[in-house]
Amino acid sequence: MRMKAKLAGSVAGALALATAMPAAASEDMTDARITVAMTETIAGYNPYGDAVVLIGSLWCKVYGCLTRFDFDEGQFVPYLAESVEAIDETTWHVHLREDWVRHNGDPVLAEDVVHSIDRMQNDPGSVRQFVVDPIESSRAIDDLTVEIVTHEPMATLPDNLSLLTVTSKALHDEHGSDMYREHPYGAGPYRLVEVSAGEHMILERVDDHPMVSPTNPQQIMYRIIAEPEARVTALANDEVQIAQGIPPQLVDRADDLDNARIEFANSVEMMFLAMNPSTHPWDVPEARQAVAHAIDREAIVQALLGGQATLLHGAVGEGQFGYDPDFRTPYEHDPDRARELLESADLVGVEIDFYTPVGRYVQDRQIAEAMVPMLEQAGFTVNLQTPEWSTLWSNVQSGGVPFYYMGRGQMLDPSRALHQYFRTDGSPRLDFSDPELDELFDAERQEFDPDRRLERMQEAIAALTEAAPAHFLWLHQLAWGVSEGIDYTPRPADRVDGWDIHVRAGD
Amino acid sequence: MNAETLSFDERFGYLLQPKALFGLMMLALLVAAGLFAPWLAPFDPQHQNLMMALTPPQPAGPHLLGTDHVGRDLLSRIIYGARVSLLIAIAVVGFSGIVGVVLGVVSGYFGRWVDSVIQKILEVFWAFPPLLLAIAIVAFLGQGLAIVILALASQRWIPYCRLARAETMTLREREFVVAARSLGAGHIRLLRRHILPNVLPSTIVVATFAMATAIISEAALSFLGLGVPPAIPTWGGMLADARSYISTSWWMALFPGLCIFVTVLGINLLGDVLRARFDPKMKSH
Amino acid sequence: MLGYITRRLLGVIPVLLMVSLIVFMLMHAAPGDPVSMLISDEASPEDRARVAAAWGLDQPVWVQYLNFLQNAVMLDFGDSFRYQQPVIDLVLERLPASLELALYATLMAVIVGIPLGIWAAARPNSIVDTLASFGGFFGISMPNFWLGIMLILIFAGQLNLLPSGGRMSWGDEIPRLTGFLTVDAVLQGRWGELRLAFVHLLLPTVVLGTAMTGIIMQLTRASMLENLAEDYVMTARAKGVRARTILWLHAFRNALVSVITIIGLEFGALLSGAIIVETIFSWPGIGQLLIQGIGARDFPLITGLVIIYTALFVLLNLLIDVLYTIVDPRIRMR
Amino acid sequence: MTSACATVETAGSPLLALEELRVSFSRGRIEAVKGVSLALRRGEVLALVGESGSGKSVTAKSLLGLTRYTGGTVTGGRALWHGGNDTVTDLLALPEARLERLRGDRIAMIFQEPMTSLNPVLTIGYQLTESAIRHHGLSRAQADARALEALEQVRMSDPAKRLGQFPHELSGGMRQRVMIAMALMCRPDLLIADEPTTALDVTVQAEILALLKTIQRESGMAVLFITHDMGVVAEIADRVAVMLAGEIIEEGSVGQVFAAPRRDYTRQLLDAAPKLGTAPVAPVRHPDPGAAALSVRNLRVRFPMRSGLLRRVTSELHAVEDVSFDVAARETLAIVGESGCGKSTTAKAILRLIEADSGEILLDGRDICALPHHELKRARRGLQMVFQDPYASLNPRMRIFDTVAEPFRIHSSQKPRQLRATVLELLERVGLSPEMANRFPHQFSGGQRQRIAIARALALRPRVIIADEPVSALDVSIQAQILELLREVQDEFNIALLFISHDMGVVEKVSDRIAVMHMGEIVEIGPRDAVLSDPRHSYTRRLLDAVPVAHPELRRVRDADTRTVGSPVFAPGAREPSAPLEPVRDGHFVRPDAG
Repeated sequence: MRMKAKLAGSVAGALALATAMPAAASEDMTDARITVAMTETIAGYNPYGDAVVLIGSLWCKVYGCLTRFDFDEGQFVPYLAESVEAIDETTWHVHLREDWVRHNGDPVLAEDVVHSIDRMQNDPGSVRQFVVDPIESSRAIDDLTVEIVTHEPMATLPDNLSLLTVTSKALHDEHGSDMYREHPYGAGPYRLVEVSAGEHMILERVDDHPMVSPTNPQQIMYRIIAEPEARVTALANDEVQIAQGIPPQLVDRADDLDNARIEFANSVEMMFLAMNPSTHPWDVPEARQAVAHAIDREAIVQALLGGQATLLHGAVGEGQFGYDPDFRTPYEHDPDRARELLESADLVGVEIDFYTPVGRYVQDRQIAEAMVPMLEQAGFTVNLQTPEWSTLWSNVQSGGVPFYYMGRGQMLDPSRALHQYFRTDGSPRLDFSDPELDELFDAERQEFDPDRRLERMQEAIAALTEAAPAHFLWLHQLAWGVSEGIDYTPRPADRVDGWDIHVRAGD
Repeated sequence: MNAETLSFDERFGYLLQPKALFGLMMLALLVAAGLFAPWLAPFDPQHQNLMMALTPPQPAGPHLLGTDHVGRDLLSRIIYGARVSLLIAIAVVGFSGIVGVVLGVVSGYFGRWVDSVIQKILEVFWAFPPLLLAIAIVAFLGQGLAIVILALASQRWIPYCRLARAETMTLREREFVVAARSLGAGHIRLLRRHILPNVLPSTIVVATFAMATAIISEAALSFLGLGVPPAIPTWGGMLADARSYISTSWWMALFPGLCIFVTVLGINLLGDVLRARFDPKMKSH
Repeated sequence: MLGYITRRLLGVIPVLLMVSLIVFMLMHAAPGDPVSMLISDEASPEDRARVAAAWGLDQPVWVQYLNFLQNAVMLDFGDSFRYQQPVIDLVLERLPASLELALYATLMAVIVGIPLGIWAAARPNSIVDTLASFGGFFGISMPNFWLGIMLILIFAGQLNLLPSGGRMSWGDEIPRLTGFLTVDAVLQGRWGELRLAFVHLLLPTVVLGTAMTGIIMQLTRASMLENLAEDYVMTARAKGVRARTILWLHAFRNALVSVITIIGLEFGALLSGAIIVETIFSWPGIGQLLIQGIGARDFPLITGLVIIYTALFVLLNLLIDVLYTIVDPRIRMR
Repeated sequence: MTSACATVETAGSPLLALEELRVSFSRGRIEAVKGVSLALRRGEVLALVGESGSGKSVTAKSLLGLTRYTGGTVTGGRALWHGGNDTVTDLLALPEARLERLRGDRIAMIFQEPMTSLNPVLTIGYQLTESAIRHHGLSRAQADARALEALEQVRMSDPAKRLGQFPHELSGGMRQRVMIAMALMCRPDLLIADEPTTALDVTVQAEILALLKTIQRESGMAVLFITHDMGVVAEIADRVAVMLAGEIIEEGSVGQVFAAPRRDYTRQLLDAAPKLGTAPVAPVRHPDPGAAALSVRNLRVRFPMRSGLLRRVTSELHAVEDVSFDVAARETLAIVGESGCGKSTTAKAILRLIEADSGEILLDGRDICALPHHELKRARRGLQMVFQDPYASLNPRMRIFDTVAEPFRIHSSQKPRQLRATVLELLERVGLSPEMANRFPHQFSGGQRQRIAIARALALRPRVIIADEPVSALDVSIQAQILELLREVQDEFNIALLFISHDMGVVEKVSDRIAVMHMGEIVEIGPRDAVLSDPRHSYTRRLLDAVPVAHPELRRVRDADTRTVGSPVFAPGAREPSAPLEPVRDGHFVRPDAG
């Protein structure tokens, strides 16, 4: 099997960007400043030190990453890289652009990529090692070419590379980690102005960058406003122009504002009920299936989510890799069937602890509360537990939480997520093991042809859904508040890129 | 003629002023709601009806005060919530009161190294700003009614301890205690018969105010997501739920909030009347 | 006096040691570990171990504590796990925000509470007194988180009169001198920014200060009533001193001791009550930092913050004790 | 409008006429003053005498409109004030604002409690000058000068320094001088003195009385002097009005009232007043020598005083120094001295409520200082105490029965029925009815409480009773009854009584022998008559000299100057041992003194 996968559209993408290159003089560019209200916190200056997805995407915007996901095209396209090429099953060559330079005029070099892989792995502040975990080695072949060798065949490497922030080796050699604060020069379309840990982050447009257009805002402040009501109020007050995470019950209020509207975006975060088969009663498949049948997803989505969620059939939805429009979950809402299953396994009345995070996902605790009577109707005796997030999350990570409501993001390509949760020894989170499924997962990962890989993935997801170590629930439709005067279409993954925001003329 | 012939008016007349009556009424309502919740509440507080979620108050019923986000009857939850608020208030006040008074009396009575040790402990606990220790305990030790009570009591014993210690130190020098001592009364007898009965009235005043703050603090913890588990309806928990619906479903926040407010107000007013009656000179908080 | 202050300051040390030990033990006994909170959803067990080692979390607790102590002596509380910068820097950056808010809340409580209390005490059982007393209890009985949300809803949400949170509108920031925005604005003569700073301060101040206002009002009233019944007030009356002078000078100077006590105590409560207010108003103070720190199990940040909180609180108490001696000549420092 | 501080008016012209004053409290439920009429002339000293609750203070306060601040309402009457220039105003009808201008200016008032009557947080200087600045618009400098003058007038030592001091830095006597100086600031026409000496030690009282008299003579102001003490009346007053239950029952010149009281109550008051050397006194009892029930030998109690960074002991308060005495059964030894002389500390040390530093306390020949804990408890049965304040010495939350039964519960295990009988019997013995056993202390009067305390002390049939100022908190008419009771039970139960008091009059009545204490030491001890009639120590003489003489014709002219008082605080080990007591004759000993 000799696969040569060149990243599709690499040249086309570059061309498209080149045409977007503004001929316009900078005085024509808008000087608008936009504030984005967001929900999660900001760690600091270290681009490798923040595990929050949105912040990660901001660092990609400042420093640049090797690839990026183009939502219009539905795939990864080159970014700092001109092309990403698989040489054999484990060897990749990345060619960097010649024409893009850092904000201080330095070129982006192959050694920077090698350096960045090392930083991501070994920086004492790094929390993003997972991005480069599959990489065995990397070296600069010439100034603009990097060779990357993976431990095992990995078709999804371009996905990882979309998260690899490329910082300057030269600056790091000179200034050490102070460079993140004092000399944060990247090659992205926005430069860093200021970070206030836990509070806000300000970016400024690089006017002559090929990726920006005159209508992109000149400055963007990403500001943390944890309270949903406060986000909507700030939107109404013109304190912010884009507000992340408007909860369903506030959608109408925000949409009715004179100066703002709601835009929806599908998330790529699957919400699911995880049932750890190493604990009782989840070792009994019937119990797991009973859960799947017991939950009335429609009712919950209608009552608690304002209809703003897409029910999942399998682990992924439309727009994500592996989606199969024809696949239907075998576990439709059927309370009688749920009870029968439980009775058949002689488990009626079995006591279960049901864990839910609070305030982590849209309406998480409320949803879990609503599930309790449904599960009880099926014959479970439910203790709803709402531990503080860090307690729950630590316990989930180290295994042993029997039954929990959870989300898993970053699933544009679900491969990493599915491996993590459902492959034998993927992680202690679920302790699920099914040799047949393992084979399917491995096959998917080693398949370099996108079409064939899609088939493999669909196959794996179907089998997984059937085995029901988890009951896949839905993808939230995330509601964003957007001010009038701004054109912004939120993207499925949590990211707010400057080049996606356009300030309407006349404002 | 004996003590029992004191007229009702002389003994309890002070409780008949409007402030005290209001406070007593609130407390009585709270206790009644707590005790008779199963008979008073029109619905099971846990009963959900997703289709009826967020129903506004219906003056004609069945949901007098409306429903919450999963369609539970607010009135029923408020009635059951009174139970928990009361339980928490009493448990916190009882626990901290007993610990505080015992430590304070012992500290003030024996003095010397016993006093030094107890005062050092007190100083350490005292040094944590209020609520901080409670937040830390709940965040770190996890969820549960008992832990919430422990957390809320973690600093509340201090005022009792200070008051009891100060009072004991004055009492210790008072002539009737000296008199008993000169009769040969032992420590236990002095503490039990002479010191404690005279320390208690002033601590009752502290206790009333402490009940009020305990109810608020429990709500604050719930609001921060550190309250009792969700299966137990509490006013604070209801407010925390309401937080995300405050602009759209005002009733969810208004009624539990009002309940907390009115109850706390009632207890405070009662405490004020008691303070005027027992006048313990509560200068040290 | 100097000896007294020195002795008191020395006495703080064992308290801080105990406090740090308690916090350390609580943190490490707690479920949830900092590494889980730091790393990505996608991290592998190997990544966890690497991060743990990078932060020294793989060592025994007592070693960690000793390390902490060693550095804490130099006011170095280590780097925050989450924010990857020295805790002391983070705290110093945020502290002025909290202090400014607490100070204004105290100011409000004093300016409103004391005159009201005196006024009520001057005419006990009058309508004024009844109204003021009820008002005081109103303030005490209102949960501040509830009040905060209600006020945001009304003044920011419905009326659009006031901002919903934050210290300053973006773009109107001024160079930081003291960190107290109102002070900085005055120092730099930026009157527009001064107005903005006050506009942002208004709601949080009211929410934070309401309870304290009620308490101070109640206490002032009670203490005034007590002092007005004292013999020396009768002396002053017999001397023909004006009723107003008796109230504000003779009685209030004496009532001040207990008022100062309660201001001191409540200021401490404010600092921690600010945790909630800061959360509601996205106020970038140390309260919010603490909640985030606890959520992230950011050990150095939590320990550092608690110690700084505690030290502040203890110093405040010392300050109060020194103030006593100024207000009340009878109290001598021993 | 008063234009000058001093109004020159002829002495003897009418100043104030109070007509049918009525004052009530608790919205008219209690009438404290029931139609009191009084007349006062310029330069006259009128004493208003009565026991607590008679309405004398209320009468005085209502003249200045001050009763309204204590909850009282003037319901009737007039108070005609003859100001300068033939103006007559009714004080009771004046609005508050006009009264304010009169108070402290034309009419000044001083109060009983010098410890609490000065504002603790304001300087003496401020408090002195306040009224002068307010009433006469003096500048600060003028007012300060006037204050200095007033302080000199009251014979205050170091007057310039006082202006900057705070009240707590002064002793009680000095504070009362400040109060008087304050009253003199505007040279008032009338000074109302409400029990100004009651709270003071007897020697200080004598000084203050002398001072008041001197100033009154110098300035020619009228004085309304309120007191319960006929001795004080005899010292100072021109005329006397006796009040009982809100009414004036007798009025007349001081000579007239003392010589021929018309009412029984007045006579009772006169009898009750301690009259040193003039009252019939019980015969001295002479118990068996050598059979001392209680012997104290070389008792010493010192309190360390710490200061500095390390809280080191820098000095010691010598509370009791080398005190020795014996008391025999059926004998009363009185320990006399002024506050702070160490007499109460001695009592506490004997009861081992305070640990003595050294010395022996022999109860029936056994040294109880050396007893181990459990034996001490038994020994305590023989040693009981009656305290000064009957309001404080009974547990307010214990019924009388339990209070009296407590000694039995501690020391013996009587059956309930038997216990009840014993307790009721005791109550009857001290003159209380058995039905009272179930009441709480607050339902009793002061005298009744002291009876209860005596019953409790008697319960275990002690050998020795120590009575620490047992009657000083009681009204004079009650004092006699309690003293009588003590004497009765002492004889009946064969008790040795150690009687501690500051009141020479009381001491004279009860004691067989007297020990005079001063600064921790016994300076003189001996049989009653010897000590009283032939005092050898200068302090004893001063003490005796200070006692008011209960007859107006025997008034003495006293020195109004202040004395410096020594301090019993010494650096550790710095005190030279005093010279030993020297015998005078027949058990009369005196310590040689410098004076």
